Amino acid sequence: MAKKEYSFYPGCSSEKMGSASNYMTSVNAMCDELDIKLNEIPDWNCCGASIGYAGGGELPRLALNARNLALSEQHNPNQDVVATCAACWLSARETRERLQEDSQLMKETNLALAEAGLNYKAEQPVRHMVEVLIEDFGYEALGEKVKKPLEGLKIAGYVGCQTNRPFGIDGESFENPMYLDKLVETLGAEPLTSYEKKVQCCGGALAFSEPEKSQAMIKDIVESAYDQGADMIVTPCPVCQLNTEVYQDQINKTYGTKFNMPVVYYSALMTVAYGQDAKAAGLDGQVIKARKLEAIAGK
Amino acid sequence: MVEAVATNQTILVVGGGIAGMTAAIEAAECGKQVILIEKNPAVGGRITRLYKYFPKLCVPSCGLEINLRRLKANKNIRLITLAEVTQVSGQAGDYSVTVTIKPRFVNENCTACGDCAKVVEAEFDDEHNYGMKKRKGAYLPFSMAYPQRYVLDERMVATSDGEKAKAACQFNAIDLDMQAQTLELKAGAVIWATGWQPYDAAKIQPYGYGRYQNVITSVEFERLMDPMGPTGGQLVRPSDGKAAKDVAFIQCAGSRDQNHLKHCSRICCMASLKQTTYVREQYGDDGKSSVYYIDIRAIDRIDDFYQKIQADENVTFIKSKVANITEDTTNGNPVLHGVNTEGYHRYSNPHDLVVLAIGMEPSVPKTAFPVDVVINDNGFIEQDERNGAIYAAGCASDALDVNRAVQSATASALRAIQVINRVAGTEG
Amino acid sequence: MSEAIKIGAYICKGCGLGERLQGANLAMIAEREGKANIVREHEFLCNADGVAMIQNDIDNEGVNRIAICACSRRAKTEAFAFDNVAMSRGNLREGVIWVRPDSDEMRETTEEMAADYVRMAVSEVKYMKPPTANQTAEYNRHVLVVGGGISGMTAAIEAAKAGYQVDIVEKSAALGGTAANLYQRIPDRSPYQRPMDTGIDTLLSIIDAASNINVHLNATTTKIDGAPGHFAVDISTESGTTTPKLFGAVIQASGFFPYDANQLPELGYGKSADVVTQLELEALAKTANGGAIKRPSDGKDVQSVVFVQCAGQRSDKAGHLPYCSGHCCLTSIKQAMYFKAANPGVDANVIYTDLRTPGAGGEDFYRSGQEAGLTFTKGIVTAVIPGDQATVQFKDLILNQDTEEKADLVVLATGMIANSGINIDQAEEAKAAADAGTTVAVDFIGKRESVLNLTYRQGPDLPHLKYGFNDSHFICFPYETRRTGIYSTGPVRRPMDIQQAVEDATGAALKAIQAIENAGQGRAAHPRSGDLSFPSFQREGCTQCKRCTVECPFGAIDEDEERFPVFNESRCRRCGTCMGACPVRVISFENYSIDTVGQQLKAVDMPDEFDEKPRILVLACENDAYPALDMAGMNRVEYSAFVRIIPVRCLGSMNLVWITDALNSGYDGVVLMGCQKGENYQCHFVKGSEIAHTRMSKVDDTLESLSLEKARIATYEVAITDIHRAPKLINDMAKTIEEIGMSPFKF
Amino acid sequence: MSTANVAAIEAYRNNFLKEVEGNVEEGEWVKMCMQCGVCSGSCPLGSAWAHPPQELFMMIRAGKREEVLTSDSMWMCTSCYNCIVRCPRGLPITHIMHGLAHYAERLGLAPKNQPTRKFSLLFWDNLVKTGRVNETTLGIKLYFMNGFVEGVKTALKNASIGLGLVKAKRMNPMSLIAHKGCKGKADIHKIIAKAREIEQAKTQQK
Repeated sequence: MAKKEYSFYPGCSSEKMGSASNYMTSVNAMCDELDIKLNEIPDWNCCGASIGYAGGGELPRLALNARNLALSEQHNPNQDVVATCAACWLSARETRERLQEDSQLMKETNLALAEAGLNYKAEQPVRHMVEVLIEDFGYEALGEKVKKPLEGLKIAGYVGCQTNRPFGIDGESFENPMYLDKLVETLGAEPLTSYEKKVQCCGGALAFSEPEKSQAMIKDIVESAYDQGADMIVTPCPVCQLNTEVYQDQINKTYGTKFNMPVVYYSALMTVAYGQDAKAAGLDGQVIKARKLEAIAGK
Repeated sequence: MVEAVATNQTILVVGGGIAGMTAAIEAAECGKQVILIEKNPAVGGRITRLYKYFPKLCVPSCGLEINLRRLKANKNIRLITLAEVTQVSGQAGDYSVTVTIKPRFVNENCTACGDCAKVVEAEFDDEHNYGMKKRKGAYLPFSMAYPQRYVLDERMVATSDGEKAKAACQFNAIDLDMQAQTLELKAGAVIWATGWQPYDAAKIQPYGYGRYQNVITSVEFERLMDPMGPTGGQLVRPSDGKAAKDVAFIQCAGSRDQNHLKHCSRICCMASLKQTTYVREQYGDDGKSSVYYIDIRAIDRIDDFYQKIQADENVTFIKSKVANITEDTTNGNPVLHGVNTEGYHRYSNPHDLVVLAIGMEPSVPKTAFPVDVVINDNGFIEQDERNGAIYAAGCASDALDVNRAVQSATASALRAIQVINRVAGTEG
Repeated sequence: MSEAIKIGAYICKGCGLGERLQGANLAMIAEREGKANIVREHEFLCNADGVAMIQNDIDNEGVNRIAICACSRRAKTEAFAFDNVAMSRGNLREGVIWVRPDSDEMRETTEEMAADYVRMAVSEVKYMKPPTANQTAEYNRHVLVVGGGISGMTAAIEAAKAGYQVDIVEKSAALGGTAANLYQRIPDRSPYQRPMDTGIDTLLSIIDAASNINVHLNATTTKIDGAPGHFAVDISTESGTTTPKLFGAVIQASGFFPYDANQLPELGYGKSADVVTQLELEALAKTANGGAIKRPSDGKDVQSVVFVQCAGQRSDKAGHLPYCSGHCCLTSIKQAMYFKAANPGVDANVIYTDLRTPGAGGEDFYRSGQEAGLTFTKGIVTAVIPGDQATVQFKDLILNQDTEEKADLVVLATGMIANSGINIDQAEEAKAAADAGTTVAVDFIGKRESVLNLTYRQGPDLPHLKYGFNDSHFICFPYETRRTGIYSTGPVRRPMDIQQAVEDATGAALKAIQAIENAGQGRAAHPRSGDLSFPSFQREGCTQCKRCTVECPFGAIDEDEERFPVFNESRCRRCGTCMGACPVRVISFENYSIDTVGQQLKAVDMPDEFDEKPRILVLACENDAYPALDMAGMNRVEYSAFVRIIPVRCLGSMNLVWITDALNSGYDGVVLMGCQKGENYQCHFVKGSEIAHTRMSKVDDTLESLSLEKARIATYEVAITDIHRAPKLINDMAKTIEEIGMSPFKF
Repeated sequence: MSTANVAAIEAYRNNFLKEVEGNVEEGEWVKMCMQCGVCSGSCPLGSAWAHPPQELFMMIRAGKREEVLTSDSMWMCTSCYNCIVRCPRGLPITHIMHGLAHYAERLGLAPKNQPTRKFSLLFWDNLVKTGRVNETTLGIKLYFMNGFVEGVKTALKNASIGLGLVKAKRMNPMSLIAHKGCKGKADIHKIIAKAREIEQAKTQQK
């Protein structure tokens, strides 16, 4: 199969020493296995995320994203833009669609970009890495590469919000998307399909500003995974991963629970299933170690 | 072999529901020649699956009996069942129509004695009951089915059951070799009365239809009340057969929603108000109903029915589009979550059963019309000169209640007659 | 017709009849007891061969009375459809073998049951004549339309398009009605974006151009006499001239008149010139003609307007209308758009409790209104305080607070009141109210002077259904009328907007045309469509008791100067209520009479007292109870073998003589099954069931005189869905008889 | 009162709806709400909202300017997009909430101590600085956003988290200085400045 190339938008958290640097590690390993070439958008900038709104108005935020997309058109022409971070994907894709439908906004945005000698034409679609896997490869093809089936692992697929709404992945339902479960199954593990918190919000950025409120929701997310007998949670989103993983201690303190539930990225699962070691899968980046997964990787 | 005589002075009525039957009968009782096409094995359409009509709370089969008598007695009407119009060409006063007819595998010898049904074993989902129960592979669709003739399910024909049925019939009424057939007809005018279908409730994801057993649609709820229906007329819920004494009605399930049907289906409010009386009918003061609504559309003089229901202290009204439904796994109760916007009250209300007041969708998809007519973006046929002598009747023209559907059918009958009389005038 | 009666009786052996019953025996009964001239058994009577056999007897043996002893009269109707003969059906399948268990011990009673149904079928047909239409020599095919508004004009145009001659009688000096006073109308086609032209001018020019439409302005109908096919109408003008004219059918499109907003002082009407009704706003909009709408008080451009929905409507307050007028929500949206069209800067707020914009067009138009910048507030307006700007005080139901809003102009969405003439069912109260001068809105009498001026003994106008609207009582039959050949349409029938009125009027035009065609051929109208029989009455013997004229639900019977009944056939719906009412039994139909039923119940073989085989007579309404019993059979629901069921056109046609005959000839019980009566009656002949119940309440004396127990007679309301209940009622009577014992009247 | 606020009040003769339509991201959608409340019921932090979205929309129509703009309700939005996908009228509710919050901030009416407001501002400033977010500085700023004492508390409370991340090499004190951000940060500043300017101009002329 020919090498697939994409214009890549990693996003801030994926930077070296960033909170999702381990995500990046596994994504790179996964892409090697799948023969995917990611051409990073040179000098990309932050998407503003959803939380940037108080400081940045509509146009500044659109312009920020447009800069990335314009750079992509310039340096990686005719390549779909691919993001691994939910917020990055959402902001970038929303920007493209908003500007496509509103010529006035497009004009204004390009006026701003002109300051840096850039211009955006909204040529290439903006896609999430998971879309690339499902649409450009498909479960079957992804399954063929499995060397170490993740046998015996019970995994709760936590989709979260922004990889699901408003765009959805692969036309899946907003209330009960199945793609993570399908992926888990493809890798030889057992998907916990009746895990009912799979699209429950984790609080996103409000985990920082409204810890109590957010942690109440995170508690439900983790608890329900335990109820289903999960060994670990898998997610496609850095914010989801961070929130559901790192606050478990505090939640234990507040609620007297004994949570110690690993939360891993789909890319980590794939890297291990494809036969690479724990490090390549970024498992050293787990705050709560995914022992059972490491064990399989160690085999 | 089905045969039919038709000329440019014939009115073709497509669809044998209440609108189509009415249009056909009214035109025929004016002395016109009518061919009535129905795609199901029997006429009657949606109303045959209703327990009662609002606001009178009378039974639909009562009027159906009269219409059937009018139909049987009228030699001007030629009824063709299991038939669909696949093509219409020509113009006002001179149409050529292609009709395809599915085999019934039972001929006019049938006396509806039921011997075939006794012997066959194969069972299939009963369409008349929206698949809530099974029926035999040889069946009479429902007690008042007309033509009063059995049908063999084509999935069964080639099986040993088919042979059994054939053997059981003393009258050689069963013809397993019956073939599909196409018919070319002339017509001076066409009345399009293909009606509506319930919107696919599974598409309204937050309500969990298909995921939660105790979330059903308003049309299914009607079947629960039928003594011949899936529960023998008992208002019980699907999951455990428990009495449904606390029922929630969710309005605009699919209607007034750009994610689904952007139009208002008009009938749903009155239908739910009516259905609250079913709960009372079965459980008296123990029966409770909650209606979650955006606007209660009990239009014109029948608003007094709404006032009557409002006066019932066992019926509560919540101004709210329910956000989502979850299931209490301990008892199977659906739990409704949302906000009552009259003064901002957040709720999470458990109920025994949830009834989705499901929206009306035109039966024929916009893209599938075998005839060139002006269709609005809700999928309904608009009155327009460009339609020539093709006139919509009933719910093919808009979301209508039975009363208005019959009005519209009567009107379209006259429009058709105008053309026929014009043709007769010229042809003499 | 003096032609000799020749009866053919046909015994079917199909569908298990042959196995369960002794065909030969039944044939013998038909021949010996029924005196049938030709009796034939057949293995499969409804097949081509069986039907050919019968047709052959008709063609070559001169058979003109046919007794089909096979399945129910509701089954195999296509097969058993013979012209120019009278036919009866002995229901041996649904009525006997399907409701009885197939066991040896039951065999005897089951066969007795079948034997009786054969006797009954033969004796019934013996007394039937094939009905021959009494075609009125010449009949009139013109249509009269009373009222020249949108509904009337539409009805006229549509009827004319079908080739009929039409006259419009309009009270005022011009056609157009209310619609002519509108600036624009609610859109009736997609994209339902903005108000559209009323289209009145188009209608006017069509009527001008139409050679077959005749318009009488400043005119009313001062007399309507006669019946469908020959209505004799006086059209009188203000100037005093009266033109008599013949018509075949009448359409009443007398429209509505607006609710008197002076009854809403709390909403500032009458106190401030800047509080207007929707209709008054149309006038302002017409003057503005697309420009800025000026407010009445000082002619200043309106900068802000508030619409108050349901003003004096949907309320049980005295003087308010209890109903919703249906169009007002859409109308307010339309009117608010007038303001926005002239100046988008105008603030327009619609205060409503339930926004009612049904259907595809309705919801689209609501959305268009929001896009145009109208605001909508769910709230209840409590008061409007006049001032330089009017202050609208209301409870905001969403924000849950009492608040107020100032506006240059306030528009009240007041309701429609049917212009339906005199409420004949309350004529007395009406008169009283008139004398007392009570306002129209309080009682729903409508204008006190008659609209139609019918000469019918039942009164001068169409009966009202509710709140003064003369709508049909039936969901399935919106054009059903209690005055055959007279159809009401538009807002007089039911509150409605223009789009609905147009649809409604077109339908009414069809019904008028249909009535004409029926009258021409002496055919009955719905529900006994096509029935050619009609009541014949022997003058000698009539005691002028007037029961028939009073009880006829359709006002078909007038009285002549000698107070004898005068039957207007084309008004008649063939229910037989008159026949049931007649104490001296001088009214009958060719195919339905005192004898066709009376002889059946007498034909039943009555076992003697000690056989312990009671007989129960059931008279069942053919529209609901009989089909219910039929379907009981189809679903194999069992009931007593002692019952003998006779279908009747309507329980109202039940003549008490049948009851006394039954009791005298030894029946042990009688069960009458009619339709639901009362406010939500299901009787297709309106009062039949009601009347029967009252008649039966009076048989107690008869029972006493015969010293019989009251329990032997039961009268029920039965629905067509009572597939389990109807058999139970029969079995209950059987049980009762077990308890009280057999009738002593067996001979 | 901020001059911007005064100007706005002046410009819209108390028609708050028009003001919102003219100045708030996606504000022209507010009028399309039919008060069904599905958004309010769908919000994961619903119970934390003094005024849920549909009520805010009604308040806007009712001209409750002060109450709306000073409310902390819209700051409760977690950007989960539940409301957007369920709204029967297709209102982009998430964006309208962000837009209202931003507008309130611009007019200086936003509640000063609203934590999400503070974090949102920190986040923006942080990303604008170098074009990319420096999570470490952001974290530290975050702890101290409620003043030094509070900050130390929070810092201690969250120490374990920080430590955990550092152990996992997903956070590094070094990046306080190491983090470089974008080369083209100057460009980015120009772009943002221009975008601001255009936006301001647009809303003034409305």
